[in-house]
Amino acid sequence: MTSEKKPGKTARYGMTIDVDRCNGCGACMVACAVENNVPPAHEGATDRKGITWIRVFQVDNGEDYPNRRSAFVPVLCQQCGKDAPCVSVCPQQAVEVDPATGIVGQMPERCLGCRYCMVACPYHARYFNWWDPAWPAGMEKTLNPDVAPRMRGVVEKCNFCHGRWHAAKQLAAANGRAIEAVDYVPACVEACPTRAIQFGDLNRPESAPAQAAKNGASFRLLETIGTEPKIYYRSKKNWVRQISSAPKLGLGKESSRG
Amino acid sequence: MNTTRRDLFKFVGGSVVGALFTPAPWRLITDSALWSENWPGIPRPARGEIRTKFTNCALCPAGCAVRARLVGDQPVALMGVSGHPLSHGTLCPFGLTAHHLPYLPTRLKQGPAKEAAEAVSAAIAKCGPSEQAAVLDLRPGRTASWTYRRAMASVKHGLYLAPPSPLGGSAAFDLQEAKTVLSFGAPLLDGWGTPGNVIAARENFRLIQAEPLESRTASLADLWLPIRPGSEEALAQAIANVLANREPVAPFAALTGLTEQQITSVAEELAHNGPALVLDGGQTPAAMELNRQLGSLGRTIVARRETPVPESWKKAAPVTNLASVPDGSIRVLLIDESAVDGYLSWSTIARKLVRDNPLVVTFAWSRQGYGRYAQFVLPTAVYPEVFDDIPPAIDSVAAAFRIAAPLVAPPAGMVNPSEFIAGLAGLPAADALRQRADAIHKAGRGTLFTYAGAKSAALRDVKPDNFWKALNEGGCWLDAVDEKRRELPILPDTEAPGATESSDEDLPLVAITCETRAAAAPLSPLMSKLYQESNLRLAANHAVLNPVTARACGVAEGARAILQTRCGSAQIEISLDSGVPPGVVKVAAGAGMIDLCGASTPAKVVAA
Amino acid sequence: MKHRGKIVFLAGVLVALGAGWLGFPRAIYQSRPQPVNFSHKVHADKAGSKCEDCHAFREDGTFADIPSLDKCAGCHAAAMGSTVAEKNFIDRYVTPQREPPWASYARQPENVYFSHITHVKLAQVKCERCHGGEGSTDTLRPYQQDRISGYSRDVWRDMKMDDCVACHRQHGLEHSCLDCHK
Amino acid sequence: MFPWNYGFHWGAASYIFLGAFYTVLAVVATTVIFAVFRSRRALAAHETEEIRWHSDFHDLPARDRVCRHVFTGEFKSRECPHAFDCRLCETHAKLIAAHPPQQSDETEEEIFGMSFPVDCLYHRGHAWARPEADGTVTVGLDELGSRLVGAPDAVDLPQPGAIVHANGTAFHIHKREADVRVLSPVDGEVVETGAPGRGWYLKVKPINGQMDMRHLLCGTEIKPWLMREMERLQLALSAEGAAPTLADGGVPVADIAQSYPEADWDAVCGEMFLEP
Amino acid sequence: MDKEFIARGVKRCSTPRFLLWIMPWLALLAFGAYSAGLCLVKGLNQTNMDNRFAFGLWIFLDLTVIALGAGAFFTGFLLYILKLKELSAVINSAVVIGLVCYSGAIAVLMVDVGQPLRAWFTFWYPNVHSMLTEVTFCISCYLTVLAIEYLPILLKNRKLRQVPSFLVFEYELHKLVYVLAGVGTFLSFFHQGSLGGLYGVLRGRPFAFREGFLVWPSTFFLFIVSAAAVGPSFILLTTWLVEKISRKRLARPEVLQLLGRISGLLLSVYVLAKTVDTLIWINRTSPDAGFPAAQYYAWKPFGTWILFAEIVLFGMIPALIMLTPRLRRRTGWLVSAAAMACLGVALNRFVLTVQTLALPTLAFDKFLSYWPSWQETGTFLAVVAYGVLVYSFSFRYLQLFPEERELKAEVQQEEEELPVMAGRY
Repeated sequence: MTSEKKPGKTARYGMTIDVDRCNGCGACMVACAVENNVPPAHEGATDRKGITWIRVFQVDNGEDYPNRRSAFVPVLCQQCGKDAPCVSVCPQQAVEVDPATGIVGQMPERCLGCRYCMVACPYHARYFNWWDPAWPAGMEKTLNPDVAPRMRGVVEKCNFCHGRWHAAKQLAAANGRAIEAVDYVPACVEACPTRAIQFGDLNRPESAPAQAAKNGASFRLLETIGTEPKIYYRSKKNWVRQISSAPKLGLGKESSRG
Repeated sequence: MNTTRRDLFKFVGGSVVGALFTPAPWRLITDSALWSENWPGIPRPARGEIRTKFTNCALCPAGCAVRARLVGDQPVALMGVSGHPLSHGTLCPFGLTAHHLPYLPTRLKQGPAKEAAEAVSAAIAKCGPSEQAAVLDLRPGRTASWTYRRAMASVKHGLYLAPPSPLGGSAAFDLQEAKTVLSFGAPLLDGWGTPGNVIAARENFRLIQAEPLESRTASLADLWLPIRPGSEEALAQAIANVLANREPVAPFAALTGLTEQQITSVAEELAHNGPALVLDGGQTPAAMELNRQLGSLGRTIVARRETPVPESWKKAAPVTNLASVPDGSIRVLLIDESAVDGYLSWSTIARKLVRDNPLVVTFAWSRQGYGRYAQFVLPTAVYPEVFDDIPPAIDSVAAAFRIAAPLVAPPAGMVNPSEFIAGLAGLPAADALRQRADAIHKAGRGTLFTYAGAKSAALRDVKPDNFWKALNEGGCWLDAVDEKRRELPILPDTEAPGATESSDEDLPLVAITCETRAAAAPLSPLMSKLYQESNLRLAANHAVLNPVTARACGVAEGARAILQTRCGSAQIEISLDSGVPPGVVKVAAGAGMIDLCGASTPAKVVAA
Repeated sequence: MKHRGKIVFLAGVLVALGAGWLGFPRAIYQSRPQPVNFSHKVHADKAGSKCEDCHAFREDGTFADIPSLDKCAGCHAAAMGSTVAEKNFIDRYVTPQREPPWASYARQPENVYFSHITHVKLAQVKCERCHGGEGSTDTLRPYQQDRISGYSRDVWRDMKMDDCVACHRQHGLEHSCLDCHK
Repeated sequence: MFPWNYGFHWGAASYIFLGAFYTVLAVVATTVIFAVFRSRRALAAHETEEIRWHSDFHDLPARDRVCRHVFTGEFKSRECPHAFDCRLCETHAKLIAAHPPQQSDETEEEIFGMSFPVDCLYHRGHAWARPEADGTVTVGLDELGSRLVGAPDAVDLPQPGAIVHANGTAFHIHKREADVRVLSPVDGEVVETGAPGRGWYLKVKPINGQMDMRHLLCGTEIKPWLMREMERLQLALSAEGAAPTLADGGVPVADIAQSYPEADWDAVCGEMFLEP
Repeated sequence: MDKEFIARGVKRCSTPRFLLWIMPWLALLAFGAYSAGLCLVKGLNQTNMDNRFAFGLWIFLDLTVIALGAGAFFTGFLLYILKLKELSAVINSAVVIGLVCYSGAIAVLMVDVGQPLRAWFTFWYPNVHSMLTEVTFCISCYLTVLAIEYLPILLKNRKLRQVPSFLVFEYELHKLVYVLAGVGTFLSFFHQGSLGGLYGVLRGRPFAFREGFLVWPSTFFLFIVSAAAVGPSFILLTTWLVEKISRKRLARPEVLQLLGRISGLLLSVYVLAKTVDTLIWINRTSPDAGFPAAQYYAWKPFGTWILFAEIVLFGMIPALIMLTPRLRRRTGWLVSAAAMACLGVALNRFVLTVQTLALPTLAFDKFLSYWPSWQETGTFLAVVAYGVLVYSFSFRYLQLFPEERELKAEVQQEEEELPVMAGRY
């Protein structure tokens, strides 16, 4: 667990995702996998057994053709700000919130793979390594040295590209200063071609997510359960904003994809 | 003293107790836990100096600028270059993972280059009077293409073939100018043209997407017109009639499944919120006619100057459209698959070959493309290894010259297609790129954009060697915007594609292919995140049906089924989605699927 | 014999204690000599090198670790002295231009992100604080590797994670596991 | 787990949780250690035989644990609280004081055709003890016991010099599949061993002078006890599926084991010799 | 041939027959061990669990067997603490059942975790706020206690007790068994509770989430009561089953009736508490989290019938049967009611594990289904086989039912007096 001492200057990293801009290309998903050394799919993997720290879901308004309208919603760890469901349930403190950044961290080395946190997470943003990580011969050369590959049998999830955070911190140190919130962005943010995802410190009023939090078109997923996620979505479309709430029967039953 | 069993028990008990007071058991427990962190099979990423290199992505004509992160000499991540005048910092998922391509398990490692050369020479010698030896270039406009043309000019029966292209390579769409864009199914927001450029221009135009399926583009369009499959021309005709105050509109509207009013309002928007631009996949006559009517030519469709070439290259074979070659006339066909822009179905190519014993040689990264039909498949370098230029994309108003500078060295045994083909004609091809760069420099127009500092400099101020060096470091030359660009472009005669035959009795459905990108290009295994570990994109050999259609065909969710078209049949896996129009089967273009059905084809699904 | 049972039991205890305290610690490590018999002392004394002359930082703040052969070859292109070690080094590595397969004692496990520069530059920690007197040794110890975990002995011997944590705690810099883990 | 572990956190929750955990561990460990300690002490004090009997006694069916004073009608029902060691029993002492046991005048008593000499004292496990003139006590199987085993296949007798305890094992008898221990009626040191043919098995010398035999049945108690034993025998034989039951009041044959070949002889002997 | 190990005076089938009986179970165990081995060596990809169905058959099995195994702690509590002497007739059997259930559960948990080599981390770095930590600690402590409680039963084996030190240790330990029973009650109490809490604390799963009562969710207490209710029922059921299979009388009908009465009493308390809890959940807890409770039951096949089955069919009805003296006296009714009670608790555990995970939480989630793979099922069957084997061996060689010998004699007497009534059981 963490020390009681609160660091002097704390950040609350968060994101804002403009659903109206997302074209569902999937660049964030592969950029994330490249950055975080997520292995390619095992031949037996499916959308239910794969590892996608960020996953773009195709959601729709529940109508049939031709009234069907779809939108793309990238879902990653929502970095819950309060009562993160996964933190308190971990039997051995492999999940914790960094008070300096507000990032909900997952420690694969500490994890024993009980998957209780996955059951606890309503956002399904936690992924289990069902297989030993394997890359085609030679491709392991392309792994990012700032992120350790995880072993089979542990849970992993988005940590706002902690490897980049480390590198940014180190670069700041080379320049003789401590890390600032603006020093890095996660890989998905950098890769998003439509700039739908923006990253920043919610404690800074001028940051994109802090601005988004005040935006009337913004919403967070399942706000009613009180987890205070730090990922703000926004859309001008009414039906898209409905995805923040509980599922309704029949909606997207046969057609939800992504 | 004889040992009893009792003594043994006591001794073992004693050693167990004793062992508990040594570090051994605890250390074994701890070590085995540590071992689980790095047990065999978990690779250790190499550590080393982090470097940055720039290049241009050669996977598609967009040629997006790439900033590669390297550990030592090994690229470990590719990202876009922000501030780039063409690609605006954008990379698509295919480009983001391209540094994996050299390690694809399906990649060809070696091929019979010498035997192929001999066989080609022998076959050319055997060519009859009406028979030809052709090079099919799947990405015309490159320096390599000029090499092929030069080579074909000096080879007996030589012919240079290019696939049909929307604007004939000498014109471009200017999205920046457009206020209203009507797209007939062009995947405008899904990899069309230069994605970064489209996204940058997107806020300035209203997008009306007319297509049967709610594609990625349709879902983000300002207006989606869910028309019936194959009714694009009817819609164009209806709009044209509204614009010209001509009757009839209603019969066309009925064909498209839209109301007259919808069509009228679209037409009015195009007319009043100009400049307008009408796009479709292949720029059919109907679309071009609409553009003419709306006055788009010269405003949103403009001429683009050629990238300069050395004078000596001008003696080259003409560019021949594959469609205009008589059937059964090609004896030798060399296909350059190393850079693919659009995959042609094999039947269109096969038709052109002589009946008896044609020789097909293909240059490809794997056997999955035309290699399935060729006598010789010669392995080529893949993108981050290749040294090739990328011709300007369809939405690039100015000519451009950029090189995909290799990030990693290609393995031994690769065949360079331009050297191979130049070799047939006895041409030297090795420094063609340099010659072209010098020709561009000599012309002296335009600017050089260098990535490291995101700076532009007038080409006149750059020395030839520095220009060459900058190009090798990922620099990009952009032609000066031509003052006369508003002139009407000279457009090729586009012929109507084999109009979608009215569906016949035995093929009641319409197959619409999507994800065409995945059909041709090598894919990083990480693309499985999109195709397999999520269903964001439809995976190869998967098909989506409306539940009503599925019931009629007797297939259920997850079932295996056979898709039949006139060209053959393939096995598919079915999923259901009530957002797909009834009567349509949405299939993913996988290996072989393109050969089976084009953009939209009559088809039939039967349970396997 | 009255105490026979007890004696047998005690014999078991003693055998286990002996094996556990004397045999096991030896058996668990696999030992491997360093490729070159390098003397930090000679380099510090004769060449007057400081640690950072060879173990330098790069511009982006990353630590260059053990210098590459280029750095060595800069002086040792030809023999400077007459030691056997130097001659071997030149014959086996400098002339064929082969990087010596150094084994880094303190190389952190894959899941640890250790940034030298934050410690050396920001926190002003002396090299000796963690590396002890390595900089003034005359020979290189053999590299010892745990047979099971595969980690170098010295990652854990002199300094354990608890020692890292203790110092971080002291400075109020212990926030989360991901401070150091990756 | 421990304060020195990385990640340990002082807080109310850890106090409660780990407090409860360590308490549980301590209680469980103490219990086990206490049991080990006590058993070692018992072993050292040679209380094995006593414990064995107590354990056996605990396992006897309730109806087999009745107090001897139920036979005489002094109690309607009473369970023996001292595992048939009346020497410890205050109730027994009081009752004996009130009604001293009556000596039968005959020298030899015939009960159900079996001889139960009055100069012998009888143990509930079918052993008799007869004080001899030289101060020793002779120990043997009573008539019912003898008829049960008939001619034993083997008898394991203790070595002279061995110590026997009242209610401890006196000797082992093997017959057919049965292997039963016969409880010793008295405490003492074995001085001589007999054999089945000689009518007695052990000669026991008291360890410290006087032999206390208050706990053994004598006089008028014997008959009702024996009647009850006959019932038990009948029950045991019938329960084991030995078809013909003893005729009521009939006399047991000389070798019951031989007469009931279908009986689970082990169970029958266990029942009668109080070894469950 | 193994006669010397079998207690005196009880009848057990012949050795070949016993071998014939255990053979299929051994085969099943071997198959299960192979399945579990595959899961351990190749990883959990051998199962049909996935990221969304992160808990599957095994967790359901754990929750169920531990609820059923509660008979051990509860009978011990009633016998040693509340001094219900009649229950000494089944206490040994209850301890064996408890041991089987708990050790089986732990064995499955070891397969269920992705990194068994690190399982000790939970002990070394416990997060005292996690219900799973509580589960892990309690389950392992209680297994230790059960093993110690099993020891006297084992050492009482006819052959083993000939060793003096075993005999004496058994005797001394047995005297202290009430301490262990007390500790076991405490542990099992918390263990059952924390298993309930496991799901009750899941704020992200409004279907399972229950508002806290002190630091615990209400499921914490519901699990304790339901386990206490069903434990005696399961002992009743197993005793009856063993009687049927071995064709012997092992415990007096009064003992079984007592078990039934206790079970019925607690079951009615449970049904009442569960009803109140459900009403509060439907009307307050779930709507407050933004989830109208009706939508949970709109997904087929989990309609409201499952709620009805859980509370009325397998709760109220068996409780009423077991509380009605007339019905309780009839073995058919008693045993059926006990079986229904066991089924009810299994259904409750199923609802909490499988239904919770099947239901979508996000608007664009799908309702999921899950079917265990053969490797998972094999491991599950291994636990069943293991349980049957341990129980069979214990029954054959140990005195699980102290009254068996007396009852044998009584049966003999009864048989003489009145002819055996056909279909008495």
